Amino acid sequence: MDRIPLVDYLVLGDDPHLVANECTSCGARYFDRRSACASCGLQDFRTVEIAGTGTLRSFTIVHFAAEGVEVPFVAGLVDCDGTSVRGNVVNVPPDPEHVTLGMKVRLTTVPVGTDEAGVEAVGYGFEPAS
Amino acid sequence: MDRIPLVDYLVLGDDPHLVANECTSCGARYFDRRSACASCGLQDFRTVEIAGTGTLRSFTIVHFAAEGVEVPFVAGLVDCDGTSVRGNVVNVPPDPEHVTLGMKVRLTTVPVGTDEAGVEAVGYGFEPAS
Amino acid sequence: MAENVWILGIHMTNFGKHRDKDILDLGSEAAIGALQDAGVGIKDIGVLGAGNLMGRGGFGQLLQKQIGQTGIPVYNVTNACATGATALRVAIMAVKAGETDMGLAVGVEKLAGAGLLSGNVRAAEGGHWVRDGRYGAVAPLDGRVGTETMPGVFAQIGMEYGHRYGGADFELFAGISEKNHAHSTLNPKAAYQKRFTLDEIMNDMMIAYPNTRPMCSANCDGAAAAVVVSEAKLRTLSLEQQRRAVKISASVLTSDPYQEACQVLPDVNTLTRQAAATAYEQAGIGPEDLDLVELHDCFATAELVHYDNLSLCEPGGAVDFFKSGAPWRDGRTPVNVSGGLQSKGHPISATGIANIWEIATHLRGEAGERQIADAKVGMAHVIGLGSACGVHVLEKSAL
Amino acid sequence: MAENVWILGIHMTNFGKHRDKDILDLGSEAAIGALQDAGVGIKDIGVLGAGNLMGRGGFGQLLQKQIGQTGIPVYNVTNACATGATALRVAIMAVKAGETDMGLAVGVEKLAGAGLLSGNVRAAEGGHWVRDGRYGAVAPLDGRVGTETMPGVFAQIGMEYGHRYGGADFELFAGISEKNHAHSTLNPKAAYQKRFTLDEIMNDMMIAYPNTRPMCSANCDGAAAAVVVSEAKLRTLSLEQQRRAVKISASVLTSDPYQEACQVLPDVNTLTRQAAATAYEQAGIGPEDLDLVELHDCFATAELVHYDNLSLCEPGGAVDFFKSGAPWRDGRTPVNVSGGLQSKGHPISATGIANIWEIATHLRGEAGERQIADAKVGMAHVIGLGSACGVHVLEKSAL
Ligand SMILES: [Zn+2]
Ligand SMILES: [Zn+2]
Repeated sequence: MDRIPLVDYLVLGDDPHLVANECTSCGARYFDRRSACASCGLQDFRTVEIAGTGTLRSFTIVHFAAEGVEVPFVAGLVDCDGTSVRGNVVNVPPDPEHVTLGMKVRLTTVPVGTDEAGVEAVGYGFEPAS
Repeated sequence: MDRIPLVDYLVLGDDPHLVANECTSCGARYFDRRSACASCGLQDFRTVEIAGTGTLRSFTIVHFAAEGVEVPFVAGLVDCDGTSVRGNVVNVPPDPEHVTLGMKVRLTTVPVGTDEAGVEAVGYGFEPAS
Repeated sequence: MAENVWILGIHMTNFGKHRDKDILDLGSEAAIGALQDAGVGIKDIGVLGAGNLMGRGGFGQLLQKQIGQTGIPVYNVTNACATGATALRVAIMAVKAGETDMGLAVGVEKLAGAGLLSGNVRAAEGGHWVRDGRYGAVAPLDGRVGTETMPGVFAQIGMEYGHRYGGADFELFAGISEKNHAHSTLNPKAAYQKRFTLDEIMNDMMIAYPNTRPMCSANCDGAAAAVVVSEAKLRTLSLEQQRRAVKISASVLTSDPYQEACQVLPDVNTLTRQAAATAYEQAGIGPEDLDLVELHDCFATAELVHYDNLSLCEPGGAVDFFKSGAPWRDGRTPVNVSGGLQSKGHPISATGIANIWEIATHLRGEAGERQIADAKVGMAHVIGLGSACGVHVLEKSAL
Repeated sequence: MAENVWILGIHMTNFGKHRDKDILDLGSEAAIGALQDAGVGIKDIGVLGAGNLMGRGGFGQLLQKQIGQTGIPVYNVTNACATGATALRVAIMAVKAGETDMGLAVGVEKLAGAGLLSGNVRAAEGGHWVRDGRYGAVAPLDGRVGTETMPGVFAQIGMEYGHRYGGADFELFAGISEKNHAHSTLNPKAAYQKRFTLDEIMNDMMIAYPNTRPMCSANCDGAAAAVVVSEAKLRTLSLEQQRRAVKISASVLTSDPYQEACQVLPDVNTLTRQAAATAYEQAGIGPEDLDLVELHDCFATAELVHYDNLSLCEPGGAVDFFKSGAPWRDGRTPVNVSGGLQSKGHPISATGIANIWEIATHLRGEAGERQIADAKVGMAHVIGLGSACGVHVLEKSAL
């Protein structure tokens, strides 16, 4: 079955991982396409791989969201070896007893759905790594 | 059958006419509700009747309009004895041979439609007065 | 050196539900109120800064048709929740630039019943996946890659502070909300004037942990307006006008400088710290001189970080600052004695002028039951995501 | 007396269809182009005025994320078709107010294929009539009480001039369009660079009599940006920068003062006349000193009235002025040598900076094939309904 990543910066395959556009001048990293670097203003980027493990630096447990979004879910901010990544914290009960600041997490993939052509979209999240 | 005017400033009945909110201080006239007078800033208004005949001071013949608007139609600006009124020019072929700058026109009513409760909405326009 | 600019008149409508009033009614009420408070008329005004986010555009000119069309330049501005402060800044800049000696700024919003304001509204696509936007996303990211809801974003902002410095737990955040709701009981213009216990707050409906419903800013309708004047012009006006005028000792607007994590979680800290530092320098005062502060508590979790960002406490000391009782109205640095956005309400574009109204009203000694005694200097802070931060320092007239 | 402000760098993207570029690509291209033209970097800039109407808001901050987040104040502004000029005015005011010595203004729009821009979008109500709004209307008024389409509104504005002074017939209006399309053939950045005969224009599709399709401004994509600098700062820069800098001799923004008929037909005349009169006074010049004019020909019918409003002719003399050949590029006062909005295109928020780019390019002697020889002084005019009018007078550097 064909698979497509939810976002361009998610690379699927045997070893799913995130990539970023890194400014070759100042090292700032961007998950989206940038016309120039928001940090230094230069316009040359290279692709770099982001570490797949990290520390949960912040989170919230969302109980009210836009229509079509399943709640509750845990939205988090993960420090992946110096690069901050946004993602849901998955494979853990969504409550403050099980999700704690500073916990170790690792990248994992999450199914998003399948379109009429049979292509599966795949997203990502972070799960407890301990 | 019940009738309702298309706009508050159209008074139906035996002698359909337009009314305006006139500033009691400077005489400026408004067809809509104003918090204060755009001309002098004061806040006291009285209702006045607008003359039912006038001169066509400007017009356009609209051939492209939003969905649901019947084209072509003539949109005009009528000088009713010193008060400028916006309205369609009706009961005349919509072409520049029949609609001319400076022509004399008079107010008339125009059916808008009937709702499910059987109430007929009535608008206004200006027709040649000669 | 450009000359000083003063607030000559200022007005805020009641915040809450105004079913029978549109944005023009509310904006007119605020504008006419500010003109009357200033003792001037629309023909004295040389520039209009106008803020409204949710309307159909062109608010400033629509407002002129309700209060007087005098031909003056109109600047319709937007800066998310900092829109009102931005409108005020434009009026101040026009005066400082010598383009006029008197300006009007108006902010208004109709938000009652608006529900959750969420970022991502892209509809899911039928048929087949289509990559869209600068992330090449095949589906909406809200809920799939973190959250774009405001309660959730600001929850993370508060939690991150907790991670860095410790001590910021659910109860602490709820306590901040308890304070603001308690303050609101003295503010007749607040949308909600109800005191809540800590238990009530913690057991209310959870929106985005740790923010429960009473810990979120209240969507409501409202408007606020201010008349600003050059110091030279002010000195030609009546003694009463000079006595009630409030000096704008600092007026600062910033955006967020690049920071490592700002692409994944809005950084409301750096731009606020920079705005505050610049404001203290402009005003020639320090945080210890502030008699009261209105800061942008769009969520209880936000108020905590701004104690630190505005230097009301030592770096990292916001939790201790709150626990000491300092930001209560009888504390060392009263914060949000109006009740804050959580109880006073948050009609977006009005907020950045309404907080200045609150400070000005205390400096004039006209705050009634909730007056902070002998208030001489105050600070008003507002932040809109994107981001924009406005900080104003106001001083009681010594003219 | 506030100091003079200059344009240090300015850039305009090609106007037309940019299928693979979003507003950030276009805005970045314009902004980076203006910075490069100015010989400075984003870190030299102290204020950002940002204009975009059709996007989702917060354009200025989104742009910063593409060209550099430096913490500077951002003003997102709107003023209908005068949005670009308003962004520029904010940057100029910040410099005049002494808040910074260099500012950036950017305007961008994606409009290609947008179709007719009409005012009234209220859906007809099913069931029963409901009175709505300040007219208590039970149904949309567009088409029932006149027209709210732009081609129709501006057709009436031109026809009213004809009623007042005579001589303005269909052929005359079409002739204005013939001129602008002829001019466009020399402008490689114009969305359309095709010459039309008078017959072709008059026999094209009628939109709103007397405006046929080629007589209407072209919806398209595009961006423009300008770097402004204080005169004091400019004098510290290189001789090359000083030589290419363009002096802003006048910068004026007005709104429409009350006039009897303005509630039923937007009055684009009075505010333009006031803006022009103020601009001539600020610049210390008269219309006879203008080497070229870019004016807001959103429709052929609009260009006629602005000959008069900008005092390019005697009062009431616009028809004779046009018939004399004066506004052709080889005439006495060349008007819209860029091709104007009818051929260059009209990406709304970009327009009020793009017209200044056109003038500046001639004053610098860099306009290539369409250069107006020895141009020393020019005027750029823009108007947005509601209304807002921006007029700038620019002068070749004498530094
Ligand atoms: Zn960089
Ligand atoms: Zn009046």
